[in-house]
Amino acid sequence: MTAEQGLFLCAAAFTLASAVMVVSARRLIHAALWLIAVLSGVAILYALLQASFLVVVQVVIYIGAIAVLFIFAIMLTRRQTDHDAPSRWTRRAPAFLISLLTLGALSGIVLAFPEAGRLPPPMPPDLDAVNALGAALLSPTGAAAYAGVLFHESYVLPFEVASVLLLAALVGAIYLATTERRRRES
Amino acid sequence: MRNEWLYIGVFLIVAIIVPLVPLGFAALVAPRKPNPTKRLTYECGVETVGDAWVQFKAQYYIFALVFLIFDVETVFLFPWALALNRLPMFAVTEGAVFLGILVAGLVYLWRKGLLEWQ
Amino acid sequence: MNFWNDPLHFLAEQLTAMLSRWGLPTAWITFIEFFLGAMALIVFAMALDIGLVWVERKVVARFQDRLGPNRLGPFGLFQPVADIIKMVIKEDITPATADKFLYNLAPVLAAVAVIALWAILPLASTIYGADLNVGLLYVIAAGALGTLAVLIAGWASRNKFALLGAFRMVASLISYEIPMVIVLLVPTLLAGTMSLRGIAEAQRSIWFALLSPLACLIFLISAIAELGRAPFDLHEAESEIVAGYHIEYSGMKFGWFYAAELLHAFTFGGLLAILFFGGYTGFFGLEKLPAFIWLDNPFVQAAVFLAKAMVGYWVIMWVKYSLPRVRIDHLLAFNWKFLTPLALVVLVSTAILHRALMEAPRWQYGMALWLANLVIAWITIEILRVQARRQRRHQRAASQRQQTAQEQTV
Amino acid sequence: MSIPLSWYLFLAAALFCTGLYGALSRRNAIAILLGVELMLNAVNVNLIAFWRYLDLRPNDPAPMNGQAFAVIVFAVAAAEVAVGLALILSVYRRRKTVAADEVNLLKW
Repeated sequence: MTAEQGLFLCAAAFTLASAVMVVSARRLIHAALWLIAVLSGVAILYALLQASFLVVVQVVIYIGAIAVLFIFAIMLTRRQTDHDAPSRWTRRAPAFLISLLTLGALSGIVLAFPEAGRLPPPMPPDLDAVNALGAALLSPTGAAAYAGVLFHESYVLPFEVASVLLLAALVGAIYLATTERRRRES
Repeated sequence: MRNEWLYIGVFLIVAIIVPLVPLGFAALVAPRKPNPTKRLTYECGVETVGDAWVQFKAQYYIFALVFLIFDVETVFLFPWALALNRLPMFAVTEGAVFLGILVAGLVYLWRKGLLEWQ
Repeated sequence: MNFWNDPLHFLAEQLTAMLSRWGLPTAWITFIEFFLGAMALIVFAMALDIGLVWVERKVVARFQDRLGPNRLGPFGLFQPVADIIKMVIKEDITPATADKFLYNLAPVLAAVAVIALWAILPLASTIYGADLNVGLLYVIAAGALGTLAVLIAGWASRNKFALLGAFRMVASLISYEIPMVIVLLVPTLLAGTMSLRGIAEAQRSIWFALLSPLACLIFLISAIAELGRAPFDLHEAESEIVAGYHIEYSGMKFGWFYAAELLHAFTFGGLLAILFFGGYTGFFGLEKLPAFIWLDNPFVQAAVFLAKAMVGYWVIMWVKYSLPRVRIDHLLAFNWKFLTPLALVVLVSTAILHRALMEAPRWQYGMALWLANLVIAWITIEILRVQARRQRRHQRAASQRQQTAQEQTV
Repeated sequence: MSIPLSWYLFLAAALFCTGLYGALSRRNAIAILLGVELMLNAVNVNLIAFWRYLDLRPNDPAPMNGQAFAVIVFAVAAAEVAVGLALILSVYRRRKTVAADEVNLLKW
């Protein structure tokens, strides 16, 4: 076993163990903090996959913003959510069965996938991934050059639509989160 | 790129160990005589009323919400800022449109009076 | 390659040669070198931190017309040592109702969030931990960890003051992160890279503070808010919530919050120097002349960087000890209604000018950016003046109405 | 350079199923959303693994499909959390509960 495999196994074990804690912790705030552990585990996996941009974005957006929002929401609904009463086994058993079946199905797909045993190709030596990502997100005709090569992919439309989506989410969420009295006042 | 993240990983491990050293040392040498009064919640000598985990203003949540959306949008702009040198002038317009949509959200909040602390 | 030109790589090579003579596998050698490199940087940062305790206490004393520590050693230089001994031998009181693990985790996390920044801080062109190509976002990510530490400390203490202080702190942290991220895009644009070393190198000819003074100012303001220092230190408003999120912490655990705050302030002084004042460079091409080639020596560069960082730190202290605390509604309004829109305008104008004048002569490019900033600043001040005048008129009219109403009732 | 692609895929599958279990078994609506977050993260791990293993080809220096997808997933996740939590808060304000099976506003 190489050092890299050891690192991967440690990160994977940490991530999965934290994930189990997320779904089983009784106190919701602990579940949210375990979620942060999962998110940092996933960030380590991104680092192993050499996706630098995704590592920092994972920490900035997921841990810095989404997890904080979760903690705020949990504290706002405190009277109810301090302890999540364990659900009945009639609910947990089918859930467990369904996820087990899903796991089986997904594993089957992975095993049947011909490229599954593939090892990673070497990174292009002069790849500036963030720069290339910017070009992919913004090159309008798919013809903008990165390192003098034509792009096949262009994500201009998703990029702009994402901002519209976020605007819609902002307006919708604000509308839902404020009380009617507050809205009438303004 | 790999080595840099490896270095940062090692660095973070050391960074966790370093604060633990004086804490561990303090645990060894510091006196430890707890009593129930000493371990009460500190509220300037006044006895605590009710649970300390109080329900707080919903307004904090609104700001966290706005922050989340703005954070995602501004982080998206980093690849844009980097790739700008290679891309045609049109890319600047795209970024400006992206920012314009962001500003629309800000204007909405402002008009609705949600940026006002109450 | 010799020690004076590239100390870190020189030492690393020597070490590699030595360890491979002993027959260690390469993976182990890499790990040992990384470990020692990290250790050296962190020990340096910690030693600096201890020095900062003295600087902070001495400077605040002078600002308040006092002498400050002057008993222990020359100029009170050994005062921090006494401080540390006091912190370590103090009884550590954990509230009975606290969430033990999280309560102990928070101070460590606060320290890690600050120390982590030193992993990518370039002290000189050859002295740095890692030259990360996403360095700026890494800085913001470390800030996210700090936010988390505050939230955990406030929650785990199980104290109303602590929770309230934590929420105030988090609200100001996350609010001011927005203009900060927007303004960090400006050096990214100008330098064409996110690596801190690349940004410092890009300023060999001209500092970004001259190309975009507004961005520099916005960064400074939001940095002070990120540090949670006065005038943005609502989370520890003594008259309202006693000591904020670390009210329940005593002994060395409190010590780490304090140490982290000082080091954080200094580190942000360093970031300000790197992003807008050239970092370790700073002789505007003088170092290229044969007579002054020694100015490019890494040790000179490190000294230049630390001096600049100290100036930045001093400015942050100056602001802290001169301005009164702002109210929370002012704090948030200032951010969302003034700083964020201004940062957006600065970003868009910089992006347009940068892209349009990329091939133009450098002096035209620089002048255009500088003038654009000047125009934006002027327009902002005009808008503010009109706004303030209108507000004053409203207030005067309101008070007059009140007066006439009172006279009528009399 | 010694980890086969399947390791990442298995890990993502396990993470996805853990999230699925959480989303199905929890009563609290916020806890359900936590489960959904796990599932979204599993998807992202897959996308980045495919980018690293299948997208990068020697003759094509900068394919970014996987990363671009992942970035868009981030935006979608942010929007989902913002609206989801706001919905929960809105329901909580009316019904004083966040238990998913007690919320039956859409019954009729």
